[in-house]
Amino acid sequence: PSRSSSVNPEEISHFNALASSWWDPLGPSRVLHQMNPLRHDFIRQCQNSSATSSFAPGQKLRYLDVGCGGGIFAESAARLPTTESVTAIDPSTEILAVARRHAARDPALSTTLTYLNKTIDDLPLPTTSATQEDTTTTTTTTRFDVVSLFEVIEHVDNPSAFLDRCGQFVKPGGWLILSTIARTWTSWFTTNLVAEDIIGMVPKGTHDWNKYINEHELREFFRGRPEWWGAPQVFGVVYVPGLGWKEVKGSEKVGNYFFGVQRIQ
Amino acid sequence: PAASGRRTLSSACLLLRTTQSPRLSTTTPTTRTIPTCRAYHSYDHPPPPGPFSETEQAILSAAYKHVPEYGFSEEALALGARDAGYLDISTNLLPEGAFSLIRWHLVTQREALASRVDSNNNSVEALTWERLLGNKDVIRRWQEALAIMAQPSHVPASLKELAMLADEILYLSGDTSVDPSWYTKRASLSAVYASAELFMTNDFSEGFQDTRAFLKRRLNESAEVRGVLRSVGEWVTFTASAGVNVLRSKGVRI
Amino acid sequence: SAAKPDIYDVVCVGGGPAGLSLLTALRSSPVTSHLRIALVEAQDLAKIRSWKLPPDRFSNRCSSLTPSSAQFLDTIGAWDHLKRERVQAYHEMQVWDGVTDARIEFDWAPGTAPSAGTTIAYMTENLNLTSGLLSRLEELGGVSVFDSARVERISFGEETEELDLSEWPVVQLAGGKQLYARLLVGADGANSPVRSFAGIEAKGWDYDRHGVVATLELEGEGWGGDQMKIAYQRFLPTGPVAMLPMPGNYSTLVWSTTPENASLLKSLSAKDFTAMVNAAFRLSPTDLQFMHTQESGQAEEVSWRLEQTPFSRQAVPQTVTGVQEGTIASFPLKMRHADTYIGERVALVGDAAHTIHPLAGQGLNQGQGDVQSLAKTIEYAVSHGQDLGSRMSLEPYLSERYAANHVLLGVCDKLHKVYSVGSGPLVPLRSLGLNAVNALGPLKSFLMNQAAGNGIKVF
Amino acid sequence: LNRPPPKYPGHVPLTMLERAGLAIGSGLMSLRDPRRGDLIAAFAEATATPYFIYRLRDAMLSSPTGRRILRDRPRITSTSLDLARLRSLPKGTVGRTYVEWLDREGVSPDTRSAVRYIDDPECAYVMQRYRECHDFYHALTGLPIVREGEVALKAFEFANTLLPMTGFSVFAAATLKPSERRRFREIYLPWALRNGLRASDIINVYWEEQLERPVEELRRELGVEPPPDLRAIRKAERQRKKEEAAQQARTTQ
Amino acid sequence: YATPDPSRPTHFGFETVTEAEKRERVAGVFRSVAESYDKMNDLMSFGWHRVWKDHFVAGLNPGFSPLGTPGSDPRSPQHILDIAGGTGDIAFRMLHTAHVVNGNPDVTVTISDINPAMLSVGRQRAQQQLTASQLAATSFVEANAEDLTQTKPLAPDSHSHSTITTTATTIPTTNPPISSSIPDNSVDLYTVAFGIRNFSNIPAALREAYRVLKPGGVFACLEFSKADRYGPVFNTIYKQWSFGAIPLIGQLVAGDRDSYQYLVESIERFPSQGEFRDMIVDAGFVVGGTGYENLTGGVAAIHKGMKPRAQ
Amino acid sequence: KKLKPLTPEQQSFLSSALRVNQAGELAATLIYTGQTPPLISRHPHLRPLMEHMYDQEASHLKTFNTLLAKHRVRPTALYPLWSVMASGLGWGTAIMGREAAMACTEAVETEIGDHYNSQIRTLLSMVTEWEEQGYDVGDEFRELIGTLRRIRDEELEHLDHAVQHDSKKAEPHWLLTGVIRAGCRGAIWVSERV
Repeated sequence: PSRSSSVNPEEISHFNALASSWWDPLGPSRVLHQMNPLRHDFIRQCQNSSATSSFAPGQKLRYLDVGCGGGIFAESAARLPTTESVTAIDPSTEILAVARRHAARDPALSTTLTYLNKTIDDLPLPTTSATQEDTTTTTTTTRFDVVSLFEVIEHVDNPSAFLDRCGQFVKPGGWLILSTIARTWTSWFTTNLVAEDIIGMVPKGTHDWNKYINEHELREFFRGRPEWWGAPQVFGVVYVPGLGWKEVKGSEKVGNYFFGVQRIQ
Repeated sequence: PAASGRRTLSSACLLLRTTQSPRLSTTTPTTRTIPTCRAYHSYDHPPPPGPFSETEQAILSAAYKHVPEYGFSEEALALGARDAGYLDISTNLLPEGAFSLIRWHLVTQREALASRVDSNNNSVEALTWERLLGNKDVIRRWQEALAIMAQPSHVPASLKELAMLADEILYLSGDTSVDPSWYTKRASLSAVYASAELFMTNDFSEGFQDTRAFLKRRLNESAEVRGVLRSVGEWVTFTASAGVNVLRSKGVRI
Repeated sequence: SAAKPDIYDVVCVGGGPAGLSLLTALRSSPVTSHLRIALVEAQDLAKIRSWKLPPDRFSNRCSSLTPSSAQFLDTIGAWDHLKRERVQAYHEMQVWDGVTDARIEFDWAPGTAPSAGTTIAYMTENLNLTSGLLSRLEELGGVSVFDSARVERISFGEETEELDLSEWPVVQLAGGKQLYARLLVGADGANSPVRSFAGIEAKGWDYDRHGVVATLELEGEGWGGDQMKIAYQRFLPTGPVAMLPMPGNYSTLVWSTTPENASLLKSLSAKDFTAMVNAAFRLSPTDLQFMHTQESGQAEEVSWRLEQTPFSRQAVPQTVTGVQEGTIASFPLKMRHADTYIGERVALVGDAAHTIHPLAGQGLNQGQGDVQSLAKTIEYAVSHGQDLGSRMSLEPYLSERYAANHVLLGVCDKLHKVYSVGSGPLVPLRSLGLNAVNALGPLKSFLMNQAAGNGIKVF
Repeated sequence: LNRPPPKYPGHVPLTMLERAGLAIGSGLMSLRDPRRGDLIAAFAEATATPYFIYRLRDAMLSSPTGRRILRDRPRITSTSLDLARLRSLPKGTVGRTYVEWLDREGVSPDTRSAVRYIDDPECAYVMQRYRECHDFYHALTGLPIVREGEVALKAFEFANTLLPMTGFSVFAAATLKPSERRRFREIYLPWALRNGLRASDIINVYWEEQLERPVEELRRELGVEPPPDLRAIRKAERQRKKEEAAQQARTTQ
Repeated sequence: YATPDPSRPTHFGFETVTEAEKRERVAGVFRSVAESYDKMNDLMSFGWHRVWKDHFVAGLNPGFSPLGTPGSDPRSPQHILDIAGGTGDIAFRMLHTAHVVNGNPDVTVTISDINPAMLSVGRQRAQQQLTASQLAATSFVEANAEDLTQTKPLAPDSHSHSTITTTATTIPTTNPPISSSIPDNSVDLYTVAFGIRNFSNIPAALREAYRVLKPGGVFACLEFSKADRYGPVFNTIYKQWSFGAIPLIGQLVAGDRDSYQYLVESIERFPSQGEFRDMIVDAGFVVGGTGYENLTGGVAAIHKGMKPRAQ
Repeated sequence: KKLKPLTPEQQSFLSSALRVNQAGELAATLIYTGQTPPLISRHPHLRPLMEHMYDQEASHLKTFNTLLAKHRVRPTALYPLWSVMASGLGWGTAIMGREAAMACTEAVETEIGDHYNSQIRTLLSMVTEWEEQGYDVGDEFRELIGTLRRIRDEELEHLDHAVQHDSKKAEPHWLLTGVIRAGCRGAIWVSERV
């Protein structure tokens, strides 16, 4: 297939090996499981922060989760009572198989959650005309209230093209939410050296430090497109062993952080 | 009333088999180690021969009648040999001299225990008391016997005999524990029995009532100690496992 | 099974106070009200629903509710459904050592009372509590109730190609009905079938003591009158005897004593039983020990001994004049603690998770505390889209409750052991300790706050 | 002086300090002059209070007859016991031995002084009861009233009732003659301790009901073996001394 | 195997010889060491053999009779036969125990040996050491333990030690010479100390012992044995010592390596404690317990057997 | 039925054999008790297997306990030592991961399997010796041999379970199994004597 911007072969093979222990509560992905609830808090914080929203009050939301992996975020979003549908895409077939097998364990997900073994590039661009509210079909052409890119951007070779592509799927008033790690000494020390090499909490080779993206780079990227994107929301978090992830103001400069930006039209 | 010479004696503490297959004729020599009662007890195969051969039994049982008068001594042995139709010199047959007579007393009393117990009251206390009563004929001579038993060369044999007695009593009382309590029970019972026997040597009360009271006190005491140790052990294991559970509840992955 | 499996979000086995308050909490909180909930109870709930006793008769199974438990019941809306006229708050507690008369008074000195007023605890009949919860639950509706339904078997579901329920517990009722539980809650008492299904072991020991309970009628409404009810607890070598006030001139007795004494007490005539209860709070342990050897005639013996034994009337409960017919009963005391409260899609609350010595009256409150914490955990999971049955989402409940419960179990066990010694050096030592705590105000109020459940979180 | 009101007729409530003073004073004085019965009585009451009298009362409360005694509170006086009837009782019965012993020692049951320094009325009665039964203990053990017999009986009472006064009076043995002291140490002290400890509580004997029973049967029931007859020994010793003196006299002639 | 047959092969140390030849050579060995017999034993056992002998005799306690029990004669006469007791070590000790310690004069000891030289040394010692009454109760007999029917009293002393004359001059000895054969069931106690390993036909000797002993009589034997009781290490050390040093010392002190070499080898060839006990039981004796008592870890051993009463 | 009396050597062999077996089964039960909690919390699907294996080991222990009590054989004096070491071994290997735990089971079961085989061989040799001498064999002996065979087969079945759950994949497989097997052999040697 054409060398697409968002897929890196080594990354896929690495995640395939990780597949079996994705849902082991005490396994290597425990850290991600513990971060998941904070994502919902961040989404809610973003939605409350702006007056306009892409959905009428009482109307349910439509989610697009890019790079959903085992479906940790996708499943939790699908279970929320305020969710209408969740579309989760991931290039790795094996991980998607794990996600599907795990989703089959919860009958509540069968109606709202659909997995697609596609990359963002394969997804047909939604037509530029006004949003169509038709029901979801396998090849969705509509836009989404929330497009989430959790821990994805740092595995993509060409982030700006990737962001532009993803941005087109956001419904005006909807939000593009992503979480990644800042490229700093401390993040190198914590995520690469300690987490991967010493404690082995995170399997080796998960992160490539050079692909980390700093918060200000993202800020400039979106400031460069004022006609599309409003002011971003940022939310720094730090992992405290024993207590899980805790929000720490200003820690977006140092380590993990959430970054949310609203599409204004 | 020691076991009469007539009944062939075997060291096996068999409850079920009273009559023995014909004793080994003296022709088939077997190395006669003093078998420990605690070795494997077969209910089909007869056990190896006991510690005393027939002639020894004859001399010792005859000599036992003279113990009240002469004590556990060479005199008693020589008189026993004479009564059994042997010569004074024949007492040399007995490897340990006077100690053989003591061992004879211990072995016969231990084995007679099985027949003397009545099924409805086979508590440890009743059995121990029954065994103590077995001493009453020779009790005034027993301090001599204790002196002989205390000689370094005889101490191991006496302790082994005491241990076998404790094992016999606990077996007859239906105790089937096969964990560390196997050792603590036998150790405490041996200590209680030995102290009761010593107490009995200068107990002149009628029917040895004081010894019986002494025995009851000691047994209650050791039961109490065992109870305390058990509950302390129970508490320690509970606290240890609870500690692990608390750590697990706080997310420590053990 | 061919038919589409009957799937519930929460299936609660056991309709005791813990089970009912959990379901009520889930139904009353907006976040979790949309969940599909089922209750399985062996007995017929109609009995509890229609429970009604005249004002002069009280059930003998009562418990003390701490202010924080009462607060929790209020937040879930059940507090008003109780028959409040049968709930008796008490404001002072007298605890003293039967051997040395060392004494401690628990009361909120003016100015130190927490916001919840000067109440130390509320005495309620268990049936009053469960019927109140049930009526609140039925008011909320939305719970499929399966009462007088015996749980035949609990097993795992099967895996079909589109739905894998192999890790979901399935409760099979006697009638063949199968309930698939996303989260199976075990609130089914000390030897809980849910706990054994989850393969969780409960460790602990029996106390070789029996708790004798009875409803008593006193000569008056208590020294402090109706406004200032007082509870009394006296530590005897055979175990603590407690008199807890009920409305009017009634009160309930909880007497932990040796099994032999318990059977003797139950065999006594009403007159002798009342005499023994009065003696338990007034006479010396030697007298009590002797009277436990008598078949009958305790009343006459007590009246003589009362003249000889000096005691201050105000420091002991008022004289018991009668005992309510048929309320003398006893139950064995034991201490158990499960290895863990959670498993894959399983959670234990109340007596299924832990059984405690009743000397501090904390059995029910621990259960309510568990329920409060589990409800909070489920709410968090639902609001964050987590599968409320998965082990990950239940872990906060375990880590919040396990250590706290274990400490309380340990404290009550140690108190029982320290006070079961009748003589020796331990007796003066513990009395010194009791008097010291009584004298140190701040320490005492810290303990009272902890007991009331609204103290600072130490564990 | 704000003393609390007396709890029973003749009760003199004491503060802790006064009680200590009374105890020490009466103890020393009675050692100096053992005939002062009232001092010994005061010493007994002063030292009994903190623990010992309560222990004795609890011992009585633990036995059915003990409780009956506490309830009936019988008193032993020459009027309450019909001494004449006792004299008519067959030989060897408790009553007869008691009255014979009274005549032989020339003592009357009324010489006992009342209890005044013990606060708890029931404990006061227990001390009173012990005091009045003291003569019965003499009859039970057959020990004479001479000082050596008294000390031996006190040792026996100490082993049985644990009252400090009885223990303290064992030190009075120091005032005995050397031969008496040796005899006490070798025969009577071991006898007293062994029998005192092993016997059941003698305070719980309802003497008024035991009068007709043979002494031997009561002794066996309580577990008390009578000691060697001290009076006979002393008489024999005196006899021997007299003969020695006589014989010595003859040789010097 | 019962009757002594001169031509049957037996062993002499590590060589195999006929029985007659063995008897001849054994006599030769003892003739040469007769004088320094005690010295030899001291060397062989560090002087410990004296302790063994005392223990052996004390164990037997000859002449002991229970105090005048009513109805039985106070004294019980005992006849003791000491085989291969040439120099009289054991006999003198037994006489002392019986006559002095147990105060029982009716105990007579017959010392028998195959080797007249040893016997004459023994007799000289007896005349020096024993009291008159003890000497009276002693008799010296030359006999072959394997055939006690032909015994002859020891020839009178001829004052020259070097050559043993066979002149039959008899000095009237105080007690009458034992008749030429030891009758059946006549002996109370049959002892043999450090002799039996030199017999050419041990089973025969045992049968003889069984014959002459009274029912209830005791066969007692003190002999070097297998020192294996304290484990293999002690055994090897002991073996090194006996094979290496003793013949050398024998050479230096007694100037006779071969005899000592033989003595050491004979110990090695002698059956172990268990085997010897079985031989005793085969001979008809009854043994008590394990039948033997180890001394000093098995360097020497005491075997005892009793002739049972006719069943 | 003519039965030959047991020689002291046979008696001591039988009592030490039963003693060793009881100690071995005790260790096996405690290893599984130590392994189960850490293993189950990570791999819940293993619970039925662990319970099955534990129940079988528990029944073996019960069989040997009754045999010991019936034949009046002394239990091993190092009972507490073996309990502590077995629980520690079980828990330690479980913490090291599923494969390590299975490797531990594999090592222990192979060692116990060989041990039972050698015991059965000795018993059979005794039986054949008796039959050669024309004696009969007590039926308690035949039962004992039958029980040992049944237990050995169940142990080997555990071995297969362990291998199925990729015990071979434990990282230093040779080191882990080597150490554990040596430990087992040492323990067997010691508890035969003490």
